[in-house]
Amino acid sequence: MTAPIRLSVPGTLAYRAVAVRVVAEAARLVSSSKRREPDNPLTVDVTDPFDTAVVSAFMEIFNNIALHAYSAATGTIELAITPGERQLTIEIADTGAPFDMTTVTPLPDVTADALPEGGMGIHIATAMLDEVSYQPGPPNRWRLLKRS
Amino acid sequence: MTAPIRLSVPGTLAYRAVAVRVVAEAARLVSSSKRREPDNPLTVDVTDPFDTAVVSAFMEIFNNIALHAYSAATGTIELAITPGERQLTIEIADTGAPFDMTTVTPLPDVTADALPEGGMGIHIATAMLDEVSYQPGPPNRWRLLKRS
Amino acid sequence: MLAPYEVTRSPHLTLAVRGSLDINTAPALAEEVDRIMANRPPAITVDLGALELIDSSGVAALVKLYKAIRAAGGTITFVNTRDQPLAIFKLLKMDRVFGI
Amino acid sequence: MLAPYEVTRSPHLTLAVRGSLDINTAPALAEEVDRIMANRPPAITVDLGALELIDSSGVAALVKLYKAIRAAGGTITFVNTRDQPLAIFKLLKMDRVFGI
Ligand SMILES: Nc1ncnc2c1ncn2[C@@H]1O[C@H](COP(=O)(O)OP(=O)(O)O)[C@@H](O)[C@H]1O
Ligand SMILES: Nc1ncnc2c1ncn2[C@@H]1O[C@H](COP(=O)(O)OP(=O)(O)O)[C@@H](O)[C@H]1O
Repeated sequence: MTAPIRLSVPGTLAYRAVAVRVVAEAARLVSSSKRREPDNPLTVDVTDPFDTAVVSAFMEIFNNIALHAYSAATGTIELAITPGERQLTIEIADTGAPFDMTTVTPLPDVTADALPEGGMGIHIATAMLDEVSYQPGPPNRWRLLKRS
Repeated sequence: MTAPIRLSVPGTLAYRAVAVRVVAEAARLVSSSKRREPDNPLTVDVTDPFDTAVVSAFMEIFNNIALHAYSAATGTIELAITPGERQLTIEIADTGAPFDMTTVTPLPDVTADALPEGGMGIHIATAMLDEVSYQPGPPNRWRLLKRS
Repeated sequence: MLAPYEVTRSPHLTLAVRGSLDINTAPALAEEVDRIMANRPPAITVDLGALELIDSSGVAALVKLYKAIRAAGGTITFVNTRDQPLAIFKLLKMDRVFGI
Repeated sequence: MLAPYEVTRSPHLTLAVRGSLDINTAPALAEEVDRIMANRPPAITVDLGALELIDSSGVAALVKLYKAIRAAGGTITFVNTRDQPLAIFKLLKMDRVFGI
Protein backbone atom coordinates (compact mmCIF):
# COMPACT_ATOMS: atom_id res chain seq x y z
CA MET A 1 0.00 0.00 0.00
CA THR A 2 1.09 3.53 -0.73
CA ALA A 3 1.04 6.32 1.83
CA PRO A 4 -2.31 7.95 2.57
CA ILE A 5 -3.33 11.24 1.03
CA ARG A 6 -3.37 13.79 3.82
CA LEU A 7 -5.27 17.05 3.59
CA SER A 8 -5.66 19.74 6.19
CA VAL A 9 -8.00 22.67 5.57
CA PRO A 10 -9.63 25.38 7.68
CA GLY A 11 -12.95 24.00 8.92
CA THR A 12 -15.24 26.33 7.01
CA LEU A 13 -17.57 25.87 4.08
CA ALA A 14 -15.22 27.85 1.81
CA TYR A 15 -12.88 24.85 1.88
CA ARG A 16 -15.59 22.28 1.30
CA ALA A 17 -15.08 22.08 -2.47
CA VAL A 18 -11.37 21.38 -2.19
CA ALA A 19 -11.93 18.61 0.37
CA VAL A 20 -14.73 17.03 -1.66
CA ARG A 21 -12.53 17.14 -4.75
CA VAL A 22 -9.69 15.32 -3.00
CA VAL A 23 -12.04 12.67 -1.63
CA ALA A 24 -13.67 12.21 -5.05
CA GLU A 25 -10.28 11.69 -6.65
CA ALA A 26 -9.23 9.23 -3.94
CA ALA A 27 -12.45 7.26 -4.46
CA ARG A 28 -11.72 7.16 -8.16
CA LEU A 29 -8.27 5.72 -7.45
CA VAL A 30 -10.04 2.75 -5.84
CA SER A 31 -13.08 2.35 -8.10
CA SER A 32 -11.21 2.73 -11.35
CA SER A 33 -8.10 0.82 -10.40
CA LYS A 34 -8.82 -1.63 -13.22
CA ARG A 35 -9.42 1.04 -15.84
CA ARG A 36 -6.88 3.48 -14.39
CA GLU A 37 -6.55 6.28 -16.88
CA PRO A 38 -5.06 9.74 -16.62
CA ASP A 39 -7.66 12.38 -16.01
CA ASN A 40 -8.28 16.05 -16.40
CA PRO A 41 -7.13 17.86 -13.26
CA LEU A 42 -9.96 20.35 -13.70
CA THR A 43 -12.89 17.96 -13.54
CA VAL A 44 -13.87 15.01 -11.39
CA ASP A 45 -16.33 12.49 -12.67
CA VAL A 46 -18.54 11.12 -9.89
CA THR A 47 -20.77 8.61 -11.67
CA ASP A 48 -19.41 5.27 -10.48
CA PRO A 49 -21.60 3.97 -7.59
CA PHE A 50 -18.57 3.60 -5.33
CA ASP A 51 -17.47 7.20 -5.90
CA THR A 52 -21.06 8.35 -5.51
CA ALA A 53 -21.40 6.67 -2.12
CA VAL A 54 -18.09 7.95 -0.79
CA VAL A 55 -18.63 11.52 -1.94
CA SER A 56 -22.24 11.62 -0.72
CA ALA A 57 -21.25 10.48 2.74
CA PHE A 58 -18.21 12.70 3.00
CA MET A 59 -20.09 15.85 2.00
CA GLU A 60 -22.51 15.36 4.89
CA ILE A 61 -19.80 14.72 7.46
CA PHE A 62 -17.81 17.75 6.27
CA ASN A 63 -20.89 20.02 6.33
CA ASN A 64 -21.68 18.88 9.86
CA ILE A 65 -18.19 19.55 11.17
CA ALA A 66 -18.07 23.03 9.60
CA LEU A 67 -21.60 23.88 10.78
CA HIS A 68 -22.05 22.07 14.07
CA ALA A 69 -18.63 21.16 15.51
CA TYR A 70 -17.16 24.53 14.50
CA SER A 71 -20.30 26.59 15.16
CA ALA A 72 -18.56 28.55 17.95
CA ALA A 73 -14.78 28.36 17.59
CA THR A 74 -13.18 27.38 14.32
CA GLY A 75 -10.18 25.17 13.61
CA THR A 76 -8.87 22.81 10.98
CA ILE A 77 -10.24 19.62 9.48
CA GLU A 78 -7.57 16.96 9.01
CA LEU A 79 -8.12 14.14 6.55
CA ALA A 80 -6.11 10.96 6.04
CA ILE A 81 -7.45 9.13 3.02
CA THR A 82 -6.14 5.65 2.32
CA PRO A 83 -7.02 4.11 -1.03
CA GLY A 84 -6.61 0.35 -0.75
CA GLU A 85 -6.96 -2.49 -3.24
CA ARG A 86 -10.66 -2.90 -2.66
CA GLN A 87 -11.58 -0.25 -0.09
CA LEU A 88 -11.20 3.36 0.85
CA THR A 89 -10.70 4.63 4.39
CA ILE A 90 -11.19 8.26 5.35
CA GLU A 91 -10.09 9.38 8.80
CA ILE A 92 -11.21 12.85 9.82
CA ALA A 93 -10.15 14.83 12.86
CA ASP A 94 -11.49 18.15 14.10
CA THR A 95 -11.01 20.08 17.32
CA GLY A 96 -14.54 21.45 17.51
CA ALA A 97 -17.35 20.68 19.92
CA PRO A 98 -17.97 16.97 20.41
CA PHE A 99 -21.49 15.52 20.26
CA ASP A 100 -23.23 12.31 21.15
CA MET A 101 -23.98 10.37 17.98
CA THR A 102 -26.38 8.04 19.81
CA THR A 103 -28.80 10.95 20.20
CA VAL A 104 -29.22 11.27 16.43
CA THR A 105 -32.66 9.88 15.70
CA PRO A 106 -33.26 7.60 12.72
CA LEU A 107 -34.96 9.16 9.71
CA PRO A 108 -38.76 8.66 9.92
CA ASP A 109 -40.54 6.95 7.02
CA VAL A 110 -40.62 9.17 4.00
CA THR A 111 -44.02 9.71 2.39
CA ALA A 112 -45.51 12.42 0.17
CA ASP A 113 -47.01 14.02 3.28
CA ALA A 114 -43.96 13.65 5.50
CA LEU A 115 -40.87 14.80 3.71
CA PRO A 116 -37.91 15.75 5.88
CA GLU A 117 -36.17 19.10 5.49
CA GLY A 118 -33.27 18.25 7.77
CA GLY A 119 -31.74 15.50 9.85
CA MET A 120 -30.77 13.54 6.73
CA GLY A 121 -26.98 13.92 6.90
CA ILE A 122 -25.90 11.21 9.32
CA HIS A 123 -28.47 8.88 7.78
CA ILE A 124 -27.02 9.40 4.30
CA ALA A 125 -23.47 8.85 5.55
CA THR A 126 -24.20 5.62 7.40
CA ALA A 127 -26.39 4.21 4.63
CA MET A 128 -23.82 4.94 1.91
CA LEU A 129 -20.82 3.44 3.72
CA ASP A 130 -19.83 0.08 5.17
CA GLU A 131 -18.49 1.53 8.41
CA VAL A 132 -18.90 4.89 10.14
CA SER A 133 -17.39 5.45 13.55
CA TYR A 134 -17.17 8.60 15.63
CA GLN A 135 -15.06 9.11 18.71
CA PRO A 136 -15.70 12.37 20.57
CA GLY A 137 -12.56 14.29 21.48
CA PRO A 138 -10.83 16.65 21.34
CA PRO A 139 -9.88 15.88 18.71
CA ASN A 140 -13.11 14.37 17.48
CA ARG A 141 -12.32 11.47 15.15
CA TRP A 142 -14.43 10.08 12.34
CA ARG A 143 -13.50 6.94 10.48
CA LEU A 144 -15.37 6.21 7.25
CA LEU A 145 -14.86 2.99 5.33
CA LYS A 146 -16.27 1.87 2.01
CA ARG A 147 -15.52 -1.47 0.35
CA SER A 148 -15.63 -1.75 -3.41
CA MET B 1 -4.84 34.80 7.94
CA THR B 2 -6.36 31.36 8.08
CA ALA B 3 -4.29 28.19 8.40
CA PRO B 4 -2.61 26.87 5.26
CA ILE B 5 -4.08 24.06 3.22
CA ARG B 6 -1.79 21.08 3.67
CA LEU B 7 -1.73 18.17 1.27
CA SER B 8 0.50 15.14 1.29
CA VAL B 9 0.39 12.68 -1.60
CA PRO B 10 2.60 9.86 -2.88
CA GLY B 11 5.10 11.38 -5.30
CA THR B 12 3.86 9.71 -8.46
CA LEU B 13 2.02 10.98 -11.52
CA ALA B 14 -1.15 9.14 -10.45
CA TYR B 15 -1.56 11.80 -7.72
CA ARG B 16 -0.80 14.73 -9.98
CA ALA B 17 -4.45 15.53 -10.74
CA VAL B 18 -5.43 15.70 -7.09
CA ALA B 19 -2.53 18.02 -6.26
CA VAL B 20 -3.22 20.28 -9.23
CA ARG B 21 -6.87 20.44 -8.26
CA VAL B 22 -6.04 21.57 -4.72
CA VAL B 23 -3.62 24.20 -5.98
CA ALA B 24 -6.14 25.45 -8.55
CA GLU B 25 -8.78 25.83 -5.86
CA ALA B 26 -6.34 27.61 -3.55
CA ALA B 27 -5.42 30.02 -6.36
CA ARG B 28 -9.09 30.69 -6.90
CA LEU B 29 -9.49 31.55 -3.22
CA VAL B 30 -7.01 34.39 -3.79
CA SER B 31 -7.95 35.54 -7.29
CA SER B 32 -11.68 35.53 -6.72
CA SER B 33 -11.68 36.83 -3.18
CA LYS B 34 -13.72 39.83 -4.34
CA ARG B 35 -16.26 37.75 -6.25
CA ARG B 36 -16.14 34.80 -3.86
CA GLU B 37 -18.94 32.47 -4.86
CA PRO B 38 -19.66 28.88 -3.99
CA ASP B 39 -18.44 26.47 -6.63
CA ASN B 40 -19.04 23.04 -7.97
CA PRO B 41 -16.75 20.56 -6.19
CA LEU B 42 -16.46 18.57 -9.41
CA THR B 43 -14.99 21.23 -11.65
CA VAL B 44 -12.29 23.85 -11.33
CA ASP B 45 -12.28 26.85 -13.60
CA VAL B 46 -8.75 27.97 -14.49
CA THR B 47 -9.30 30.99 -16.72
CA ASP B 48 -8.28 33.89 -14.47
CA PRO B 49 -4.65 34.91 -15.30
CA PHE B 50 -3.60 34.51 -11.67
CA ASP B 51 -4.95 30.96 -11.48
CA THR B 52 -3.45 30.20 -14.88
CA ALA B 53 0.01 31.28 -13.77
CA VAL B 54 -0.09 29.39 -10.48
CA VAL B 55 -1.41 26.17 -11.99
CA SER B 56 1.00 26.30 -14.95
CA ALA B 57 4.00 26.68 -12.67
CA PHE B 58 2.88 24.10 -10.16
CA MET B 59 2.23 21.43 -12.78
CA GLU B 60 5.85 21.70 -13.97
CA ILE B 61 7.32 21.53 -10.49
CA PHE B 62 5.15 18.54 -9.59
CA ASN B 63 6.02 16.70 -12.80
CA ASN B 64 9.72 17.28 -12.16
CA ILE B 65 9.59 15.96 -8.61
CA ALA B 66 7.67 12.83 -9.64
CA LEU B 67 9.92 12.21 -12.66
CA HIS B 68 13.35 13.46 -11.65
CA ALA B 69 13.59 13.67 -7.85
CA TYR B 70 11.71 10.39 -7.42
CA SER B 71 13.16 8.63 -10.46
CA ALA B 72 14.88 6.01 -8.28
CA ALA B 73 13.22 5.79 -4.86
CA THR B 74 9.75 7.15 -4.29
CA GLY B 75 8.30 9.07 -1.36
CA THR B 76 5.70 11.68 -0.62
CA ILE B 77 5.19 15.23 -1.83
CA GLU B 78 4.12 17.60 0.96
CA LEU B 79 2.39 20.84 0.13
CA ALA B 80 1.60 23.80 2.37
CA ILE B 81 -0.51 26.28 0.45
CA THR B 82 -1.20 29.64 2.02
CA PRO B 83 -3.80 31.83 0.36
CA GLY B 84 -3.23 35.42 1.49
CA GLU B 85 -5.06 38.66 0.82
CA ARG B 86 -3.13 39.41 -2.33
CA GLN B 87 -0.77 36.49 -2.79
CA LEU B 88 -0.47 32.74 -2.76
CA THR B 89 2.48 30.83 -1.33
CA ILE B 90 3.10 27.17 -2.09
CA GLU B 91 5.76 25.34 -0.11
CA ILE B 92 6.68 21.91 -1.42
CA ALA B 93 8.87 19.31 0.23
CA ASP B 94 10.10 16.01 -1.19
CA THR B 95 12.67 13.48 0.00
CA GLY B 96 13.94 12.54 -3.45
CA ALA B 97 17.28 13.21 -5.12
CA PRO B 98 18.40 16.83 -4.86
CA PHE B 99 19.69 18.68 -7.92
CA ASP B 100 21.54 21.87 -8.67
CA MET B 101 19.11 24.41 -10.08
CA THR B 102 21.95 26.65 -11.28
CA THR B 103 22.81 24.02 -13.91
CA VAL B 104 19.44 24.46 -15.60
CA THR B 105 20.17 26.36 -18.81
CA PRO B 106 17.89 29.16 -19.96
CA LEU B 107 15.52 28.37 -22.81
CA PRO B 108 17.14 29.28 -26.16
CA ASP B 109 15.29 31.66 -28.48
CA VAL B 110 12.24 30.03 -29.95
CA THR B 111 11.93 30.22 -33.75
CA ALA B 112 10.05 28.15 -36.33
CA ASP B 113 13.25 26.20 -36.96
CA ALA B 114 14.28 25.81 -33.31
CA LEU B 115 11.36 24.64 -31.26
CA PRO B 116 12.21 22.98 -27.94
CA GLU B 117 10.81 19.56 -27.06
CA GLY B 118 12.02 19.63 -23.47
CA GLY B 119 13.71 21.80 -20.89
CA MET B 120 10.73 24.14 -20.68
CA GLY B 121 9.48 23.27 -17.19
CA ILE B 122 11.67 25.38 -14.91
CA HIS B 123 11.45 28.22 -17.39
CA ILE B 124 7.64 28.15 -17.31
CA ALA B 125 7.60 28.04 -13.51
CA THR B 126 9.97 30.96 -12.99
CA ALA B 127 8.36 33.09 -15.70
CA MET B 128 4.84 32.54 -14.35
CA LEU B 129 5.62 33.34 -10.71
CA ASP B 130 7.02 36.24 -8.72
CA GLU B 131 9.37 34.07 -6.66
CA VAL B 132 10.70 30.53 -7.04
CA SER B 133 13.26 29.22 -4.61
CA TYR B 134 14.72 25.75 -4.25
CA GLN B 135 16.75 24.45 -1.36
CA PRO B 136 18.28 21.01 -1.90
CA GLY B 137 17.77 18.57 0.96
CA PRO B 138 16.76 16.08 2.09
CA PRO B 139 14.08 17.18 2.24
CA ASN B 140 14.27 19.30 -0.89
CA ARG B 141 12.19 22.44 -0.43
CA TRP B 142 10.50 24.54 -3.08
CA ARG B 143 8.83 27.84 -2.30
CA LEU B 144 6.61 29.35 -4.96
CA LEU B 145 5.02 32.76 -4.59
CA LYS B 146 2.60 34.62 -6.80
CA ARG B 147 1.20 38.09 -6.07
CA SER B 148 -2.21 39.04 -7.37
CA MET C 1 -19.61 31.35 -11.99
CA LEU C 2 -22.90 30.12 -13.36
CA ALA C 3 -25.88 30.25 -11.04
CA PRO C 4 -26.80 26.73 -9.94
CA TYR C 5 -30.17 26.95 -11.71
CA GLU C 6 -32.01 28.48 -14.64
CA VAL C 7 -35.70 29.26 -14.90
CA THR C 8 -37.49 29.21 -18.26
CA ARG C 9 -41.15 30.14 -18.59
CA SER C 10 -42.06 29.06 -22.06
CA PRO C 11 -43.54 26.81 -23.23
CA HIS C 12 -43.71 25.42 -19.66
CA LEU C 13 -42.34 26.69 -16.38
CA THR C 14 -39.09 24.80 -15.95
CA LEU C 15 -36.44 25.00 -13.26
CA ALA C 16 -33.18 23.49 -14.49
CA VAL C 17 -30.69 22.85 -11.69
CA ARG C 18 -27.07 22.29 -12.59
CA GLY C 19 -23.67 21.57 -11.12
CA SER C 20 -23.78 21.08 -7.38
CA LEU C 21 -26.82 21.80 -5.24
CA ASP C 22 -25.34 21.87 -1.78
CA ILE C 23 -24.98 23.78 1.43
CA ASN C 24 -23.19 26.56 -0.45
CA THR C 25 -25.54 26.85 -3.42
CA ALA C 26 -28.92 25.83 -1.97
CA PRO C 27 -29.61 29.28 -0.40
CA ALA C 28 -29.58 30.88 -3.88
CA LEU C 29 -32.05 28.28 -5.10
CA ALA C 30 -34.27 28.83 -2.06
CA GLU C 31 -34.52 32.53 -2.97
CA GLU C 32 -35.43 31.60 -6.52
CA VAL C 33 -38.13 29.28 -5.17
CA ASP C 34 -39.65 32.24 -3.30
CA ARG C 35 -39.75 34.25 -6.54
CA ILE C 36 -41.29 31.31 -8.39
CA MET C 37 -43.98 30.77 -5.75
CA ALA C 38 -44.96 34.44 -5.76
CA ASN C 39 -46.80 33.65 -9.03
CA ARG C 40 -48.52 30.53 -7.66
CA PRO C 41 -47.68 28.50 -10.79
CA PRO C 42 -50.12 25.63 -11.57
CA ALA C 43 -47.26 23.37 -12.71
CA ILE C 44 -43.48 23.24 -12.74
CA THR C 45 -40.94 20.87 -14.24
CA VAL C 46 -37.67 20.46 -12.36
CA ASP C 47 -34.96 19.36 -14.77
CA LEU C 48 -32.05 17.70 -12.96
CA GLY C 49 -30.23 16.57 -16.12
CA ALA C 50 -27.27 18.86 -15.47
CA LEU C 51 -27.20 18.31 -11.71
CA GLU C 52 -24.05 16.40 -10.83
CA LEU C 53 -24.04 16.50 -7.03
CA ILE C 54 -26.54 17.08 -4.26
CA ASP C 55 -26.26 17.01 -0.49
CA SER C 56 -28.93 17.01 2.21
CA SER C 57 -29.17 20.82 2.08
CA GLY C 58 -29.91 20.58 -1.63
CA VAL C 59 -32.50 17.89 -1.03
CA ALA C 60 -34.11 20.13 1.60
CA ALA C 61 -34.35 22.98 -0.92
CA LEU C 62 -36.14 20.73 -3.43
CA VAL C 63 -38.41 19.35 -0.70
CA LYS C 64 -39.41 22.91 0.17
CA LEU C 65 -40.26 23.61 -3.46
CA TYR C 66 -42.25 20.36 -3.65
CA LYS C 67 -44.24 21.24 -0.53
CA ALA C 68 -44.87 24.82 -1.62
CA ILE C 69 -46.15 23.83 -5.07
CA ARG C 70 -48.42 21.14 -3.64
CA ALA C 71 -49.72 23.44 -0.89
CA ALA C 72 -50.66 25.90 -3.64
CA GLY C 73 -52.54 23.16 -5.49
CA GLY C 74 -49.97 22.88 -8.29
CA THR C 75 -48.13 19.92 -9.75
CA ILE C 76 -44.39 19.30 -9.84
CA THR C 77 -42.52 16.92 -12.12
CA PHE C 78 -38.87 15.89 -11.79
CA VAL C 79 -37.09 14.87 -15.00
CA ASN C 80 -33.65 13.59 -16.04
CA THR C 81 -32.38 12.78 -12.54
CA ARG C 82 -29.11 10.88 -12.79
CA ASP C 83 -26.02 9.54 -11.04
CA GLN C 84 -25.30 10.81 -7.52
CA PRO C 85 -28.54 12.81 -7.11
CA LEU C 86 -30.54 9.76 -8.23
CA ALA C 87 -28.72 7.60 -5.68
CA ILE C 88 -29.53 10.09 -2.93
CA PHE C 89 -33.24 10.28 -3.79
CA LYS C 90 -33.42 6.48 -3.86
CA LEU C 91 -31.64 6.16 -0.55
CA LEU C 92 -34.04 8.64 1.04
CA LYS C 93 -37.00 6.87 -0.62
CA MET C 94 -37.98 10.16 -2.20
CA ASP C 95 -37.69 8.76 -5.72
CA ARG C 96 -41.26 7.44 -5.67
CA VAL C 97 -42.69 10.52 -4.03
CA PHE C 98 -41.01 12.69 -6.65
CA GLY C 99 -42.01 10.27 -9.44
CA ILE C 100 -38.38 9.76 -10.41
CA MET D 1 -12.79 8.70 -19.71
CA LEU D 2 -12.74 10.56 -22.98
CA ALA D 3 -9.54 10.38 -25.01
CA PRO D 4 -7.78 13.74 -24.89
CA TYR D 5 -8.25 14.23 -28.64
CA GLU D 6 -10.50 13.46 -31.59
CA VAL D 7 -9.52 13.19 -35.24
CA THR D 8 -11.99 14.04 -38.00
CA ARG D 9 -11.08 13.64 -41.66
CA SER D 10 -13.83 15.43 -43.50
CA PRO D 11 -14.09 17.99 -44.85
CA HIS D 12 -10.57 18.75 -43.57
CA LEU D 13 -8.18 16.77 -41.42
CA THR D 14 -8.72 18.14 -37.93
CA LEU D 15 -7.20 17.15 -34.62
CA ALA D 16 -9.31 18.44 -31.75
CA VAL D 17 -7.53 18.29 -28.41
CA ARG D 18 -9.58 18.56 -25.25
CA GLY D 19 -9.36 18.59 -21.49
CA SER D 20 -5.79 18.41 -20.24
CA LEU D 21 -2.79 17.70 -22.48
CA ASP D 22 -0.14 16.85 -19.95
CA ILE D 23 2.47 14.38 -18.89
CA ASN D 24 -0.25 11.77 -18.35
CA THR D 25 -2.21 12.29 -21.57
CA ALA D 26 0.48 13.44 -24.04
CA PRO D 27 1.74 9.87 -24.76
CA ALA D 28 -1.69 8.92 -26.17
CA LEU D 29 -1.62 11.98 -28.41
CA ALA D 30 1.92 11.16 -29.55
CA GLU D 31 0.71 7.75 -30.72
CA GLU D 32 -2.14 9.39 -32.59
CA VAL D 33 0.35 11.74 -34.24
CA ASP D 34 2.26 8.71 -35.53
CA ARG D 35 -0.95 7.34 -37.05
CA ILE D 36 -1.76 10.71 -38.59
CA MET D 37 1.72 11.10 -40.08
CA ALA D 38 1.61 7.62 -41.66
CA ASN D 39 -0.67 9.19 -44.32
CA ARG D 40 1.60 12.20 -44.90
CA PRO D 41 -1.33 14.64 -44.82
CA PRO D 42 -0.84 17.88 -46.83
CA ALA D 43 -2.63 19.94 -44.15
CA ILE D 44 -3.98 19.63 -40.66
CA THR D 45 -5.99 21.89 -38.39
CA VAL D 46 -5.36 21.57 -34.66
CA ASP D 47 -8.42 22.75 -32.77
CA LEU D 48 -7.57 23.70 -29.19
CA GLY D 49 -11.00 25.15 -28.37
CA ALA D 50 -11.75 22.43 -25.81
CA LEU D 51 -8.23 22.31 -24.39
CA GLU D 52 -8.31 23.64 -20.84
CA LEU D 53 -4.80 22.88 -19.57
CA ILE D 54 -1.42 22.11 -21.07
CA ASP D 55 1.98 21.47 -19.53
CA SER D 56 5.45 21.32 -21.10
CA SER D 57 4.93 17.65 -22.04
CA GLY D 58 1.78 18.62 -23.92
CA VAL D 59 3.60 21.47 -25.65
CA ALA D 60 6.34 19.00 -26.65
CA ALA D 61 3.73 16.68 -28.23
CA LEU D 62 2.32 19.55 -30.31
CA VAL D 63 5.84 20.68 -31.27
CA LYS D 64 6.54 17.16 -32.52
CA LEU D 65 3.41 17.23 -34.65
CA TYR D 66 4.34 20.67 -35.98
CA LYS D 67 7.83 19.50 -36.93
CA ALA D 68 6.60 16.26 -38.52
CA ILE D 69 3.99 18.01 -40.68
CA ARG D 70 6.45 20.65 -41.81
CA ALA D 71 9.18 18.08 -42.50
CA ALA D 72 6.68 16.25 -44.73
CA GLY D 73 5.97 19.51 -46.59
CA GLY D 74 2.49 19.95 -45.10
CA THR D 75 0.84 22.88 -43.39
CA ILE D 76 -0.50 23.07 -39.84
CA THR D 77 -2.97 25.58 -38.46
CA PHE D 78 -3.83 26.08 -34.81
CA VAL D 79 -7.31 27.43 -34.04
CA ASN D 80 -9.35 28.46 -31.00
CA THR D 81 -6.46 28.49 -28.50
CA ARG D 82 -7.63 30.00 -25.23
CA ASP D 83 -6.94 30.62 -21.54
CA GLN D 84 -4.10 28.67 -19.91
CA PRO D 85 -2.81 27.03 -23.13
CA LEU D 86 -2.75 30.45 -24.81
CA ALA D 87 -0.78 31.90 -21.91
CA ILE D 88 1.75 29.06 -22.17
CA PHE D 89 2.26 29.48 -25.93
CA LYS D 90 2.73 33.21 -25.46
CA LEU D 91 5.20 32.73 -22.65
CA LEU D 92 7.23 30.31 -24.78
CA LYS D 93 6.95 32.70 -27.74
CA MET D 94 5.44 29.89 -29.74
CA ASP D 95 2.26 31.84 -30.42
CA ARG D 96 3.74 33.56 -33.47
CA VAL D 97 5.39 30.41 -34.78
CA PHE D 98 2.09 28.57 -34.48
CA GLY D 99 0.17 31.52 -35.93
CA ILE D 100 -1.97 31.77 -32.82
N1 LIG E 1 -19.75 16.74 13.52
C1 LIG E 1 -20.74 17.11 14.34
N2 LIG E 1 -20.46 17.85 15.42
C2 LIG E 1 -21.43 18.22 16.26
N3 LIG E 1 -22.72 17.90 16.10
C3 LIG E 1 -23.07 17.17 15.03
C4 LIG E 1 -22.10 16.74 14.10
N4 LIG E 1 -22.73 16.02 13.15
C5 LIG E 1 -24.02 15.99 13.47
N5 LIG E 1 -24.26 16.69 14.61
C6 LIG E 1 -25.55 16.83 15.29
O1 LIG E 1 -26.41 15.81 14.82
C7 LIG E 1 -27.58 16.38 14.23
C8 LIG E 1 -28.04 15.54 13.03
O2 LIG E 1 -27.13 15.68 11.97
P1 LIG E 1 -27.61 15.41 10.48
O3 LIG E 1 -28.21 14.05 10.41
O4 LIG E 1 -26.47 15.65 9.57
O5 LIG E 1 -28.76 16.46 10.19
P2 LIG E 1 -28.70 18.08 10.18
O6 LIG E 1 -27.28 18.49 10.09
O7 LIG E 1 -29.51 18.43 8.97
O8 LIG E 1 -29.38 18.49 11.45
C9 LIG E 1 -27.21 17.80 13.88
O9 LIG E 1 -28.34 18.65 13.88
C10 LIG E 1 -26.23 18.14 14.99
O10 LIG E 1 -26.92 18.54 16.15
N1 LIG F 1 12.66 18.44 -8.80
C1 LIG F 1 13.75 18.05 -9.50
N2 LIG F 1 14.56 17.12 -9.01
C2 LIG F 1 15.64 16.72 -9.69
N3 LIG F 1 15.98 17.23 -10.89
C3 LIG F 1 15.22 18.18 -11.43
C4 LIG F 1 14.06 18.64 -10.77
N4 LIG F 1 13.49 19.59 -11.56
C5 LIG F 1 14.27 19.71 -12.64
N5 LIG F 1 15.30 18.87 -12.58
C6 LIG F 1 16.39 18.77 -13.59
O1 LIG F 1 16.38 19.95 -14.37
C7 LIG F 1 16.18 19.65 -15.75
C8 LIG F 1 15.35 20.74 -16.42
O2 LIG F 1 14.00 20.67 -15.95
P1 LIG F 1 12.83 21.25 -16.85
O3 LIG F 1 13.16 22.66 -17.19
O4 LIG F 1 11.55 21.03 -16.14
O5 LIG F 1 12.84 20.41 -18.19
P2 LIG F 1 12.64 18.83 -18.44
O6 LIG F 1 12.00 18.26 -17.22
O7 LIG F 1 11.74 18.79 -19.64
O8 LIG F 1 14.00 18.29 -18.72
C9 LIG F 1 15.56 18.27 -15.77
O9 LIG F 1 15.82 17.57 -16.95
C10 LIG F 1 16.19 17.62 -14.55
O10 LIG F 1 17.45 17.11 -14.87
